[in-house]
Amino acid sequence: MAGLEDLYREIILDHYRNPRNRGELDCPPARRAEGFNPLCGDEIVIYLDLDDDGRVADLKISGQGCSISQSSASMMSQAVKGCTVEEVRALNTAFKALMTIHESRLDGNGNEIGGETGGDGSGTDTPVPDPRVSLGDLAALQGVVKFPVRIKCATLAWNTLTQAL
Amino acid sequence: MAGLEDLYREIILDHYRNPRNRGELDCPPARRAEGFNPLCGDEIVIYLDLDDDGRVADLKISGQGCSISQSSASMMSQAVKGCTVEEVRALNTAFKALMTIHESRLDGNGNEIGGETGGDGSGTDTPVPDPRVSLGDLAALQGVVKFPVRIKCATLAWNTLTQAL
Amino acid sequence: MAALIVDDVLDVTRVRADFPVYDRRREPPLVFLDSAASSHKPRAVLDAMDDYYRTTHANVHRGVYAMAEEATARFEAARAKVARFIGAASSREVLFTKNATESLNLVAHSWGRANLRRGDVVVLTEMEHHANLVPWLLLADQLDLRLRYLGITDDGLLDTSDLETALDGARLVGLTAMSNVLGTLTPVRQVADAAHAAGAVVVVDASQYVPHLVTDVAALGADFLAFTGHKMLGPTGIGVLWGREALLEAMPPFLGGGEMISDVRLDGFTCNELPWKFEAGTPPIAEAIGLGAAVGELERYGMEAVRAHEVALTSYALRTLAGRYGDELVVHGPADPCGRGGVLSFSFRGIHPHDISQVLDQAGVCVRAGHHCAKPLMRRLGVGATARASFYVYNDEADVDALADALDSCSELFCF
Amino acid sequence: MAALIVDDVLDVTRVRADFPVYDRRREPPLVFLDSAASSHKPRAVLDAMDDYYRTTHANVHRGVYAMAEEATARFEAARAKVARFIGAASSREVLFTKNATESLNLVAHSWGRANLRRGDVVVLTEMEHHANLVPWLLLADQLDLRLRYLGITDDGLLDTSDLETALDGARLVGLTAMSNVLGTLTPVRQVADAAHAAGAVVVVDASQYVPHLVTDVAALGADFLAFTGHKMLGPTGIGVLWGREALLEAMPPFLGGGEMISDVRLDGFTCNELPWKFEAGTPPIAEAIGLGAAVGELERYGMEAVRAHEVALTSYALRTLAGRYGDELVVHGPADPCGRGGVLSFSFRGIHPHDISQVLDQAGVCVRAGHHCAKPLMRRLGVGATARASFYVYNDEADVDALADALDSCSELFCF
Ligand SMILES: Cc1ncc(COP(=O)(O)O)c(C=O)c1O
Ligand SMILES: Cc1ncc(COP(=O)(O)O)c(C=O)c1O
Repeated sequence: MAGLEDLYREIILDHYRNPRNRGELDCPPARRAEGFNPLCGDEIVIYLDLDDDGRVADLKISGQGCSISQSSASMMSQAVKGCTVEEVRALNTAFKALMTIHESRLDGNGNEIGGETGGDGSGTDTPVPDPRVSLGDLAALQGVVKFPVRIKCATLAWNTLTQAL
Repeated sequence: MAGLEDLYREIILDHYRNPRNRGELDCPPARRAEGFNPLCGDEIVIYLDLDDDGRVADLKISGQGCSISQSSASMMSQAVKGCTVEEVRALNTAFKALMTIHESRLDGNGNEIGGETGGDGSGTDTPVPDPRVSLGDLAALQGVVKFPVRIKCATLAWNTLTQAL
Repeated sequence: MAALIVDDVLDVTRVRADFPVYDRRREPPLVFLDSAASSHKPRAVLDAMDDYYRTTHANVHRGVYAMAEEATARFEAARAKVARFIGAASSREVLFTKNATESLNLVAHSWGRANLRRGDVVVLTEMEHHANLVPWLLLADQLDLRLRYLGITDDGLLDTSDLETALDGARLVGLTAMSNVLGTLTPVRQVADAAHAAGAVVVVDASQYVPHLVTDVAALGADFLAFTGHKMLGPTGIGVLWGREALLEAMPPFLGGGEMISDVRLDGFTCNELPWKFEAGTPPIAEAIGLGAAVGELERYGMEAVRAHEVALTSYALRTLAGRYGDELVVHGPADPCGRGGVLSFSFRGIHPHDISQVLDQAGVCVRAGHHCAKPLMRRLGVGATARASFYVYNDEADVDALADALDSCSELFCF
Repeated sequence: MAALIVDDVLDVTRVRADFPVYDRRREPPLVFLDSAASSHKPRAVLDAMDDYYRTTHANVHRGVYAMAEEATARFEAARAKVARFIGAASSREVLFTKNATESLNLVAHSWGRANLRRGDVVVLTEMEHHANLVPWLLLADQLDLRLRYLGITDDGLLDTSDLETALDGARLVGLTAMSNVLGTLTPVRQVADAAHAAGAVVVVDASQYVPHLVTDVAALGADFLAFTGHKMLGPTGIGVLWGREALLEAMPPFLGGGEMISDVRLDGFTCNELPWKFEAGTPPIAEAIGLGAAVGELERYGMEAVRAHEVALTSYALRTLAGRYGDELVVHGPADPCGRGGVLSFSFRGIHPHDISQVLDQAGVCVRAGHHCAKPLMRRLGVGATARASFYVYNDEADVDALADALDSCSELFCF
């Protein structure tokens, strides 16, 4: 069994304790999107302000959730500020790739099961990430793939942001 | 396993080979009722003529089915001719009682299962038969209870007759 | 048999020996506290299904040959057992479905569409599971019905302070017999009587009730009662809908297909008799047989003993958690162990339930975290989610202690 | 693996060793010829379910703890296996239901109600199983649809002589890929292309097809494909509906409850993503895992070998019965073993199928007797019922010989 230290890295707990960019923005001009994790009831609301060049001028997050969904949202908010929409999409792709289980596993009977499981459990085919994209702090979330149920927590903010774009 | 000789008594095969009272009656004055065995597709049509005293003046049977449903219908037609409606109902009750499995049985794990199974498998509570009612030839059908699936064949004619009453 | 019960209380060590999931040595040992989501299965249930498949599987109600006849006999015997277990008037009133959710949808689709008209009032409660909410939301949308909700009191009971007004004009009342979040036992009989007085039909979601208490449909006063096999020691893939025969007789069929017909023509069909009229297609045969065996085990334990065990354990858990954590741990729902089931939903020191469950798992303690398919109730309680520990026949005080101990590690990681 | 297949044909002795039903000594020995109704289960399937229950059962998609996670992983892995087995574009297109009947009803209720209007034309065939008739009869009655039927030729093939006219104006076409009575393989691709040209959606009942032939949904050209676990070595209590993702996305939900929602309020709800949007309530977890194992066994045998075995056995059976009984035994359906499955419905010397089956049972030979849930087809064939022998991977020529021998006893008793 993977240990809790794989999941609850110090930087994750820091973002959880001190979430960045919490709050709301006036809509319009900002766009608003809501996301739910049907498993646990986590809810997230994202307010997104794009400037005239299509860059993320501001982004705020509200809602409530577990340490993983909150810290992921907080790190995401830092990462995407100032990015163009294309850059945000590239980050999203890179993050989803990080959240994808590549190993195949054995079930109790020695049969191979699973194979590749789509990042957020939705079975979406994972696009190939651009190797030039760097995830920064977000890379700390890679331990989440060892806890597949929590992947949806980690990707909730990203899926909600994608809706807002 | 019960043997075929329990099921296919000579008198049953005789009624099957030479069904009594086959045919149709004009409706009106006769009443007509249709019955289906959902298991096997057997169909029976009963034409019933009651006289002014409420006696079975005539009864004809058409349709098609297996040896058990056909012979049961044939024997029934003989038994009820000339009877009052009450007498027909008493015969029906006596016949249903004959078709009821009273033993309880053991499943593979030694648990008691089943208990009383309603005559035609419909789970209807079996009314107590009048001991004065004699079934005559129909008693030959008692071997059918050892083949529960065939009980519905044996009772099809009776259930259809009950509808016509 | 007698040895299973000591002083009216289950001997958990012996009960646990019936459950293969405890056979495997695990480090840390298994502390399974999520039976309200789904229970484990005793050997007798697994063996009944296995024996069926290995010796006598065949499609039911279709074959004349002995193996098919034996399959049919085992299947229908299971129905008879379930009917007796809940005090049904006859086996004809017991319909096999795939789960409680299908049972409730069946009522909505069949009784609902045949009897409800635009503007009709359907009354539910704020503590329903989604299974007894969404079918009515869907139907309300399609037929333009009006939904009304019975509220809950601050101590987690169903608010019956003004039932007469609340049920006035209702055509259907749906309520849970026991909340899967609060553990609350609702006054089903009282609501049913008031509903009947108002001319409404009463649908009871007994998914959490039938596994844990003596059930008598006549005494409850319900018209329909839904429950599910996997929460009562039975397999997945099977649920039950009990309904009053006269109502079921008058209802149109729900799913169409084999088994539920007596004749089919290219331009129409006629229905089979009860209960098969509502069982389209090949039924969950092995699952029904497994459920029959589960009922057999519950009868062997004795439902009075099952209930007594849960009251005792719930009471111990409430005392232990209060003693250890005081106000920092809030158990939602009634405080009296006799007015509730063995389901403890709690909030703890502001730690998210997801994180609680994750940390407890490290200690082998399995609890559920989330909205428990009762989002409206979560909103009413003012929480996004709760952690939930729930008990069944194989749990004991040591499990409660393990839970209490493990909660300490949550504080270490998350309280700052 | 290789040893199972000799000269592209299954080694039945070795296959049979996988099936516990043959373990028990029986007198007379078991000659099981009713797999079209339901197949027996190999050890691998029973073991997969048993192991799941004994080690890792928990409700899926709900728990954070490791056991629940493992349960979810096994359940979803089964879905992925099924998706690969039928050539689905993704697991999102594979919905678990309780049987093929529910799958077809799901299409009728969800796609049907959302897309069909009064007067719309639905085209079916005269050889449909009730599962692909009654849902449409029910819907036609409720929505006032017009039903039209593709006929069958005298040699038991689907009559496609004037498809264009037959499908003109159709909004939905439903057809079986293989008749459970005649064994007929229908030209699914041809009908689907014509249906699409007419603007109709195509629903294929593949209950008898998927267990016996290589299935590729893309090659078949279907929009929906329904099949059932228990006929393909899997357990009871599980069926599958495959649908094109775009269609499924656009469809309203069918059953409402837990799992299929992403949010619920007292006045409405939002749906979960595919495939869970259509899986309300606790799914048939162990059954899905069993079906996954069944798919694994079929892949191990190789579907080409399964099909080759059936063609060979069917051919042997047709020859044997014709040689022995000539015109006194009429096999309904196509004469060419390559154009049909291993399902032989026959009429014999005017003896009622019920009586045939009863007498054969005495010799250990299990065949089905009745209308096989295809009453309109029975009327078209001009019979009330037929006897039906059907083959699967564990049957061999000795089974066919036993059938032919046993038929003699029928004559003795009933021919006069
Ligand atoms: C062609 C066909 N369609 C549908 C079905 C229905 O399958 P199920 O009863 O598992 O729903 C069957 C089998 O009974 C069948 O043979
Ligand atoms: C109160 C209640 N009702 C209904 C259900 C639904 O049961 P199932 O998922 O087996 O349909 C559950 C459990 O999930 C429940 O706790």
